[in-house]
Amino acid sequence: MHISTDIWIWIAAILTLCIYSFLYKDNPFYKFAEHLLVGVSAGYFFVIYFWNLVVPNLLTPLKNGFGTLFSGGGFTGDLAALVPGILGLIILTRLIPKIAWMSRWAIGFYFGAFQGLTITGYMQAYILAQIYGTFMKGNNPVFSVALIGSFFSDPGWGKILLAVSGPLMILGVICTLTYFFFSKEHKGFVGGVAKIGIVFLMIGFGASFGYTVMARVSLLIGRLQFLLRDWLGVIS
Amino acid sequence: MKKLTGIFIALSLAAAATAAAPEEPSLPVTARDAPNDAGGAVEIFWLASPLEKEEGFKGYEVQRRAEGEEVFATIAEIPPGEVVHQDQEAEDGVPYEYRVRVLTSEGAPVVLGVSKATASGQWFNTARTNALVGVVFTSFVIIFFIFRARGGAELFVRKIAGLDAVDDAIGRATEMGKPILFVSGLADASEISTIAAMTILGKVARKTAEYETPLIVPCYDPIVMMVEKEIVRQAYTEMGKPDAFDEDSVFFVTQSQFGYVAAVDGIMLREKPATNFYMGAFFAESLILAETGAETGAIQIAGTDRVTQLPFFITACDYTLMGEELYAATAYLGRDPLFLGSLKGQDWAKAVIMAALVVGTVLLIISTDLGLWFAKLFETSAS
Amino acid sequence: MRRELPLAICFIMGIIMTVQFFIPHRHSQWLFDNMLKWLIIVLTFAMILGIGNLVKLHIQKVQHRRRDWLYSIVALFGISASLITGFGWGIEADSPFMVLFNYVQIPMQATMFSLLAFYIASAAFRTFRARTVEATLLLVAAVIVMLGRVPLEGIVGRWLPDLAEWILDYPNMAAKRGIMIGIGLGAISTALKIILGIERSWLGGGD
Amino acid sequence: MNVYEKFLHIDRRYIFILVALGVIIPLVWPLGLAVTTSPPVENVYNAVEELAPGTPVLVSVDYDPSTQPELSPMTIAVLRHCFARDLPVIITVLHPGGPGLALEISDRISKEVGAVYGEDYVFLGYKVGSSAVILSIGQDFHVSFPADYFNTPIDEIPLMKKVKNYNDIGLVITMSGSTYPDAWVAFAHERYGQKLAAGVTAVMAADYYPYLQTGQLVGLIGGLKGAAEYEKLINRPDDGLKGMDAQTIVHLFVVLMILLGNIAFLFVQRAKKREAA
Repeated sequence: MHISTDIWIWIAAILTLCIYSFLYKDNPFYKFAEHLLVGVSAGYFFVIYFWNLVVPNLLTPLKNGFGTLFSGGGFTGDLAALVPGILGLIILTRLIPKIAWMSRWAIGFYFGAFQGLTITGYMQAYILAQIYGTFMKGNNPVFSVALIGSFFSDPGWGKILLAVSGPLMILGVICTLTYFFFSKEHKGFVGGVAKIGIVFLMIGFGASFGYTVMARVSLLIGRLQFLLRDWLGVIS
Repeated sequence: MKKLTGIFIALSLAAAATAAAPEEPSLPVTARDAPNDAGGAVEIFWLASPLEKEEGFKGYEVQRRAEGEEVFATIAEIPPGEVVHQDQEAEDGVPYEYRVRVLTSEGAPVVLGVSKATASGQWFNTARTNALVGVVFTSFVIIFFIFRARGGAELFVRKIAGLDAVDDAIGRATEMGKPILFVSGLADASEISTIAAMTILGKVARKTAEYETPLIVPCYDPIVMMVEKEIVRQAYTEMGKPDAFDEDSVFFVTQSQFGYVAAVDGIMLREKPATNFYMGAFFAESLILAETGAETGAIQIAGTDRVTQLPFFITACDYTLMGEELYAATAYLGRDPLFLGSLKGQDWAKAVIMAALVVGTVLLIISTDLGLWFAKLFETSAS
Repeated sequence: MRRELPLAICFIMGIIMTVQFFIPHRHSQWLFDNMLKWLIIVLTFAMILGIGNLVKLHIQKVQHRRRDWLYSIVALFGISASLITGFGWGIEADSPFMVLFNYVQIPMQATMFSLLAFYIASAAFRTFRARTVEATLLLVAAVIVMLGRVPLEGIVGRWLPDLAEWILDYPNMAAKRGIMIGIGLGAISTALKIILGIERSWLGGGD
Repeated sequence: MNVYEKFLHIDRRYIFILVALGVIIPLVWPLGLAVTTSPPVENVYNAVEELAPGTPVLVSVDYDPSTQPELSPMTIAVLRHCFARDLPVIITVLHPGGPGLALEISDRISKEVGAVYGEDYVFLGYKVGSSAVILSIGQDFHVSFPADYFNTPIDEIPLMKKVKNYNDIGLVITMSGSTYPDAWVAFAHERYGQKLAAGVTAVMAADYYPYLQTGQLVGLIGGLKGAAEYEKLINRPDDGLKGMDAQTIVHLFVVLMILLGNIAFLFVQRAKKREAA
C-alpha cells in the first residue's frame, strides 16, 4: 500500500467520495461538493470562453483594426469584430430595466442565425442522410434481388438473415414514420402500421439501452481505479 | 398529394442532372478549377502512364507555373497508383499551367502532359442541390398548410399521451402543495429542441400561474435563462397574476453538464417537486436525472429529440414525448390553428418521404443500378 | 422597435444563414466561420448575466440566512476561485486555474458521470418488467445486446454477439432513422415558424 | 406484502452496493476471465508486428480525461507493444485536454521498459487545429511541430532527425473519444496514403466499422474490450483485462437483476390474480 502524499490527489479523492455519498442520501458532504462544483464550473466556462474566444476573436481584431484605422490604414476585415462586440453590449442592456427591451435585438440575431443553420443542417443530417442510409449499407444497397436469389439457390440461416434484413430496415423506417403521423387517428390500417412502428421503436430502445451499459461501467471503473490506485495505492 | 409527389420527383431529377459527375479523363493530363469550393484550389488528374508497369517507376511529380513565369516549380510528388492531386495553394484568377511528369529511378523525368486552369470560388454548391430541393419543398408544404389553416380549415390531431398528462401532473402538484420542476435541456438556444422546450414552458407556466403552484426553472445556458424568464413572466401576466411571478424562480446554474446535474439532483431531493418536466436536449445525464426524480416519487414527463437518450427516459419516466412529438407539443397544448397547420404540413412531407422509400424499394427490385441511382439522389456532401 | 425590429432581425439572419449553406464561395465561407465565433462571443456576454444571476441568488441566500445559506458561501468561493485564478494567472497548462480544473472540477464531474453505472442497474431492475408486449420487446432486446457484449463466446457461441449486432444494425437502425426523419421535419418546421415570426414566444411579453 | 413484493420494492441502495463490489473486487483480485480476440484488434496488432524494427510509429493521444478509463489502457498496451518491437514512438496530441494524460502515460511506460527519450520516443505535445495539423505533418513535421513538449527544437532530437513526414512513418494510431479518426482518415490516409489504425470508445466503435471494410483503417480497438484483447495479444494483462472482468460481472449482474425482478413480478401478478378470483 502506498497512500498518496500529494495534497491535490487527496482533495480530488475526498471530493469524489463527497459526490458518491449522494448514493446513500442527500447530506452535508454532498451539498458542499455540489455547491463547490457549481461555483467552480460556472466560473471555469466564463474564463475559458474569454481567453479562447473573446480575446482572439474580439479584443485582438478590434485592437488591430482600430490600430490600422487610426494610423491611416483605412477599414480592414478586423473591424468585423464590431458586430459581436455591439451585440454583446446590447445583450447587457438587460441589466438596465429602462432599455432592457433592446436586448431582444441581439436575441433576434442569435435565434435567427441558428434557425437558418438548423433548417439546412437538419435537412442534410436528419432527412437526406437517413433516407440514403435506409437504402445503403456502406457502398452497397441494403438488399438486392441477387441476395434474395442466393438464398433460394442455397438456403441457410445466414443467407435468410442477409436477404431479409434490408427489406426489414425499409419496412421499419416506414412503420416508425407512420407512428409519427399526427393528423391521422391511429385506427384501422394506419393504426396497425403504427403499431408495428412501436414494435421497432421498443426493440430499438432496448438495444440502445443494452449497448450503453458497457460504457457507463467503464466510467465507474475509471473512478474506482483513481481511488484505489492513485489515492490509496491498494492496486498496482 | 399526387401533385406534391410529382413536384418532388421532378425536382429530385433536376438535382441528379445538375450534380457534377466526376469526369473520365480523356486527355493525358487535365487541370480544372476544383468544383463547389471556396476558391483557391485546382484539381489535376491524369491517365496512368504505361511506365507504371515497368520496374523503376517511382510515381508522379506535379508542377505548376503561373502565366508569365518561366520555370515550373514542383508542388507535389504523388506515390504510384494515384492519379489525382489537388493544388490547395492556387490564387484565384491567376491562370496556371500544370505539368505532370513521370518519375523513374533512372533517367530524367518524362513529361506526361500539360494543362491550364484558373482557380475560382463558386456561388452555388451543386453537391447540395438535393438539400436545396428538400428545403424548398418542405418549407413550401409547411407554409402552404399554415396558410390553409389561417383560412379556417378543420384540423385534427391525434392523442399524445404525454401531453394529456400535463394538466393532471400540475393539478397533482397543486393538491400536494409542492412545486413543479422544469428542466429545459442541457443545450444552449442554438438547439432547436431547447426552443421547443421554451414554448412548452410557456404553456406550463400559464397553468402554474392559474393554480398558483410554485415553479422552479434551473437553466443551463444564460441566454436560455434570459428568454425563459421573460416567457414565464409573460405567462403570469397573461393569466392576470403578475404579482405571483417570482423573479428568482428562473435562474442560471452552470454550463458544466455534470455541475448542472449535481445542482438539479440537489433541488429534487430538497424541494421535493411533485412533478418534473425534462424537455429539450439531453445527453448522458438523462438517466441520472430521471432516476433521482423517480426516487423522490415525482411524476415525470420527459420529451427529447436525442435518440440515444430516449431509452432512458422511456424506462425511467412516466410519460415520454419521443422525437417529433416534442415539436408537436406546442401545437397540441395551444391548439393554435397556425401551429396545427404546420403539423399537417409535416405529415405531408412525411408521406412524400415514405413514398420515396417505396419508390426506391421498387427500383431496387427492378434493377440494382436503378435503385442505386435513386439512393444517390439523397447522398449528402460534407463540405 | 421593441417587437418588430427583433422579429425582422431574426427573419433576415435566418434567411442569410439558410442561403449561406448553398454558397461555397470564400465570402460565404468567411461569414459562416465568423458567425459561429460571433455567436459564442454574444453568449459569453450573456454569461455575465448568468453568473451575475447566480452570484445575486447566493448573496441573497447568505444575507437572509435562508436554508442552506452556508453552502452558498461555498458556491461563491468556487466562482471567485475560478475567476481570480483564471484572470490573474491565465489558463496555461500548469496555472492555478488548470490545477483547480484538474483536481477539483474534473474529479467531481467524472464522479457525477459515473453515477450512471449505479442508476443503469437500478433502472433496469425497477422498470424492466414484462408488463405488456412492448415492454417485453424492450426488455428482451436489452438483455440480448447486453449479453452479446460480454465475452461469453466460449460458453454460448458466436450466435449471441452476432444476433446482438444484427439487432443494433437493423431493427434498431430502422427505428432510429424513422425517429430522426420525424425530428428533422419537426425541427425544420419549428425553425421556419421562428424565422417567419409565427412562433414568437422567445420575445417574451410586454411591448 | 409477500416476499416477492418486498423484493420488487427493495431499497435500491442494496443494488448500488452490489454494483460497487462487482467493480472493486475484480480490480483488486483480477479474475482473469477468458477474452477472445477479434479481427479488428488482431489487425492492429499485426500491423505493428509487420513493421521492421526501427520504423517510427505515430501515436496520437486525441482524448481527454472523460474517456480516459476506456482509452488509456489501449494506449498503454500499444506503447508497450511498440517498445517491445523496437519501434520508436512519436506521440502527438490533438485534443486540448490530452497533454497531461499523454505525458503521464509516456513517462510511466518509458520508465517501465527503459526507453530513452529522444531516441526511442518523443513527446511533441498539443497543437491547435486538428485537420490542419494532420495535413501539415504530411508536408513536414518540422513545420507543424518545430519543438517538442519541453521546447527542445526537434531538429536537435535524434529520432526526429530521421523523420520528415508520413513517408517516414510506418503506422499512425489515433486514440480518440470523439471524431478525430475521421480527420485522420480524410487527411492522413486519403491525402497521403498513410497506414492508419484507431482506438475508440465502445460506444463509438460501431460507427467506425465501415472504415475497416474500405481499408481506410487497418484495424480498430474498441473500448475496454478492445484494450483487453490487445493486452492478451501482447501477453501483458493490465487495466483492460481487469476492467473487462468488472464489466462482465456488472453486465451479468444487471441481466440477473432484470431476470429476478421479472420472476418476482410474475409471482406477484399470479398471487394478485388468485386473490381477485
